[in-house]
Amino acid sequence: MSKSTTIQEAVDRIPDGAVLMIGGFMGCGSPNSLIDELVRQDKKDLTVIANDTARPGVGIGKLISAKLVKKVIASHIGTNPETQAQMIAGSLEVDLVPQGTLAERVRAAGFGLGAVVTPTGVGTVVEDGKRTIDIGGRTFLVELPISADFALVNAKRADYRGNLSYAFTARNFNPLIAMAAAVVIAEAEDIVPVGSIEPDSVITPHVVVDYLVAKEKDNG
Amino acid sequence: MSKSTTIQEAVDRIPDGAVLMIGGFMGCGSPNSLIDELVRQDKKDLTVIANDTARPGVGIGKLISAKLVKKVIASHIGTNPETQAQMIAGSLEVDLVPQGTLAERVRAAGFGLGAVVTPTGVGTVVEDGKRTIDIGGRTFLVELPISADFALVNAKRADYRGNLSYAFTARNFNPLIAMAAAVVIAEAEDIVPVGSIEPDSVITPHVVVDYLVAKEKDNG
Amino acid sequence: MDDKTLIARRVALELKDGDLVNLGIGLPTMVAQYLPVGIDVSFQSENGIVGMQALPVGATPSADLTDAGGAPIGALPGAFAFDSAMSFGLIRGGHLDVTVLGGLQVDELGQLANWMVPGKMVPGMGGAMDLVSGAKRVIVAMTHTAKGQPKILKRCTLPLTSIRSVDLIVTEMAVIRTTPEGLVLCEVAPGVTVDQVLAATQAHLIVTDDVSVMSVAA
Amino acid sequence: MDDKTLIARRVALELKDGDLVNLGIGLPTMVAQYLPVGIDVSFQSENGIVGMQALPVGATPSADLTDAGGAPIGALPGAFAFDSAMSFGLIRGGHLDVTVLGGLQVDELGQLANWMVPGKMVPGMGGAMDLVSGAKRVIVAMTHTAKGQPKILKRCTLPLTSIRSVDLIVTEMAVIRTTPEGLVLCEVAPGVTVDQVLAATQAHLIVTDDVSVMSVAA
Repeated sequence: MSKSTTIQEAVDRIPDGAVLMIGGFMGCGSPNSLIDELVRQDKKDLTVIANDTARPGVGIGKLISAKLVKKVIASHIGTNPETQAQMIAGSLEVDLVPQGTLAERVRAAGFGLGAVVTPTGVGTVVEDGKRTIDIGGRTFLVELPISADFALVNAKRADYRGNLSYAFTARNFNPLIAMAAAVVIAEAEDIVPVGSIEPDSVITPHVVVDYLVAKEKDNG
Repeated sequence: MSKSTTIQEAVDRIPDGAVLMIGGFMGCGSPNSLIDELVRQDKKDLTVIANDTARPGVGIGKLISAKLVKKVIASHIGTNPETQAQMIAGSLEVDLVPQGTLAERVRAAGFGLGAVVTPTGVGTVVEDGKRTIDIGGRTFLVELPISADFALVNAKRADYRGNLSYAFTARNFNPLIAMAAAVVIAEAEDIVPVGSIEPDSVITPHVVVDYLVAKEKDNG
Repeated sequence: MDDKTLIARRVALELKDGDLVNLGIGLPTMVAQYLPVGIDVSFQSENGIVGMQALPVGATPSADLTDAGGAPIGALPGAFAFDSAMSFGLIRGGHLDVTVLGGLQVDELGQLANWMVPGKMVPGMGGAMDLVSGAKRVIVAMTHTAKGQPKILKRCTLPLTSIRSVDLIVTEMAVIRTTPEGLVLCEVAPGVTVDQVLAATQAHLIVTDDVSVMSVAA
Repeated sequence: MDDKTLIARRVALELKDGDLVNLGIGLPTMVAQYLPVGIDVSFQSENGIVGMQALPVGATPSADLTDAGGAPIGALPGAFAFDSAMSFGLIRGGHLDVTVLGGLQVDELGQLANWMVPGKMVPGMGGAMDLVSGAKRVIVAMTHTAKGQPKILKRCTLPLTSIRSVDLIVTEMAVIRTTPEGLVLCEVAPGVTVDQVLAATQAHLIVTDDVSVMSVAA
C-alpha cells in the first residue's frame, strides 16, 4: 500500500474547480513542485485556502499569475499586487480572515469541532454576517470550520509510510491543512525509511497522508 | 533570570486550596517528584484537573490517598477505588468530562478561545446545564475553557531556559496544561544546555514555563 | 474457543488494510491478536500513540510508553506520539476508521450505553464518548447477555455514551447490523439458532433470509 | 536622528526583561536594534518561531527560516518553531507580553485602524487583529501625522483592527497613554512643545503637569 507517486500523477487527481488548501507563509514552506505542476497542467477555477498569496512568481503567487484561481481565502494579500489587481477587476474573489482565526478554522475542520469561538474580529468588519456568543459577559465570534478537497503539504522529511516532519518556519499551516482536507498530497524534500523519524518528532501522522511525492531538487 | 529551583521551593509557592492541573495518564507522564512534595508539605483542599486519578499509590492517586483533594475534574476515575469511595462518602467532588472535551477545554483556556464547540456528549448527561449551538443543522455542545492557578508538568528534557520536550505517551496532557495555568512548574528528567533541544523538537516553549525542577532520580 | 475469543476473532474480520483502529480496554484489545494475514492496520492508543504493539517478549518496559490502561507496551517502526488534543483530533475529526468498544447495553436505535451504572459504578467516560461520536465506524464487542439478562434492548436504561448509532454489534451469539429500519440479524454463531438469538434479545431484530453462520479470523 | 529611529528607540524602553514580544513589519521591526543592555527579550515571528534574530553576517540563508515578510532570518540558541495555531495560541492566549504595531489611525477610545483603506488598499489583516485582541500590551508605533493630517483622531474613519483599546502610542512627537478617561499626553519629543502636539492631533489629549521630555534607548 505505497503512497508514493509522481508529481504529475498526484496533480492529475486534482480536477478543475477543486478547493485546495496550500501550505506556506510568504512562499516559505509552500509545496513548489506541486504548484508548478498545477500551472503546467493548467488547472482552472481553483479555490485556494492559504495564509497568503506570496509575491508574483513565488509559491502560491504562481497560481495567481497564471490566472488559475477564482477564489482565495487568506489572511493577507498585500504583498501580491496581481492578487489585488484581479480582485479589483472582479475576476478573483478574496475572503480575508484573521490569521489566527484562519489557523483555528482549519484546525476545527480537521479536529471535528463545530466552530471556533474567538475574540478576534469582534466589532470589526470581520463580524459582518456572523453569529456572536456571550461567554461570561464577553462577546466572541462564532467562526465556522474550513475544509477542502485537497491539501497540498510541504514537508522537510517524510518516511515511506507518509509520516511528516517540518523545518523551522516552513511548518506554518502545513500540519493544520493535513488534517482538514479529504485528500492529502505531501511533497517532501527527503523521503527516508520508516523508523528514521523518531515517534516524538512526527508532526503529521501517516494516517492522514494519501499521496507522497518527492520535491524536485531545484524547486525549494 | 534562572527558572531553576528546588522541588521544595517550587511546591512552597502552592497554597492550600489551589487549583492544579497535573499532567499524566494513568500515572504515565505525571510529575511524581512534585506530587510527592505536595504530600510531604500536606497541601490541603486542592482542586485537581487531570485526565484521571491513576491508581492508589500511583501518580495523582497519591494525592487522593492522602486526602488532599476536595475536587477532581477528570475523564476517568474508575481505576482508583479510593477516588470512588471518597466521592460516594461526599468528601470529594468529581466532575467527569469526556477526554477529548477535557483536552480541548484546557487548550481553549491556553489559546484564548471562548469555548469549545464539540459534538461529543450531545444528548447525554454531559449536556446537562450546558448551552448547545446549531451549526449547519447539527447540534453541538458549547463547553467552557478550563484554566488553573498552577500547572505541574512532567517533561523528558528541559533546557536551562525551560524549553520542554516529551517522550512517547508521557506527553498526553502536559503540553496542554502548560499553556493554561497562571504559573507553570515543570519537572524534567534531564535538564540540558540551551540549544540542546532543536527548535523543531521543542513542544512546550520556555516563554510559558515559570519554574523548572529536576526530577528525583528514583521517582520516575 | 471461549466467548471472548470468538467475539474478538469475528471483529478482526471487520478491519481493512490501511485502517486506523482504536480498541477499547478489555475484550476489544484481544482483536489485535487475530488480525488476518496481509492486513496492515495501525492501532491508536488514545493516551498518545499510533503504532502500538504488545511489549515484545524480553523487552524492558519504558515508563514513558504505556497503553490507555497504564500497562507497558511497545511501538512499531513508523509509530508516532502526540498530545491528548491531537489524539482526539484524530478521533473526532473523522480520521479514525474503526473503534471497537465494549458495551453494557445497545438499543433499537443503535445507541450504546457503556460508561456508568448510576449508584453502582461511575468510572467516567474516559474517551468513550468521543470515540462513539467521532469514529467513522463503531463496533460494539460484548457478550450477548449479562447474568442471563439481555443487553440488546428496546431502549437503553443506562446513561447513553452517545446519541449516534453504532454500526455493528458482535456477540458470542450473533452479528447485528444497525440500519435506519432497525437492528438486522446478519449472522449467528456456529451452533446457535436464530430463535435462540431472538430469545436472548429484548430489542426487535429484523430477520431476513440472508442470515448466515458467523465466520471468524484464524 | 530620523523620526523612525526616534520612535523605535523610545519603544525599546518599554520592553522588559523576560518579555515575549511580537514586532510588526516595517518601523516596529527596528525596535529590536535598540534593546537596552541586559534586557533579555524573546522575539516572536508569527509565521512560526520564537527566538528570531537578524540573519548573522556571512550566514547562508535557509529557505525554511524566514520572518513574517518572507525575508531570511536567523535564530538564537533556545529558539523554538511551531505551527500557525500554536503561534496564535501564544498571541491570543495571553502569553505574548507586548506587540508593537504600525498604525493608520488611533482614536480617543484607543482603538486602532491599521489594516485597510477601503477602495485603495486592501492588504488583509494578517495577524494584526489577533495581535491587538490578544497581546497583554499593545504599543502603536507610528508617525504622528500623514501628509500633514492628524492620525490620532476623535473616532477612526477607517475599519478598526480591534475594539480593544491599545495601551500606548509612540510617535516622533509624543508618547500618549490610553486610559478609561481618554488619551493622556505623557511625553513630548525633544524640541517639541505640548502645543505643537495638540495642533497635530485631532483627538482630545489630556495634558497634566507631568508631561516630560521623551527619553530614548541608546
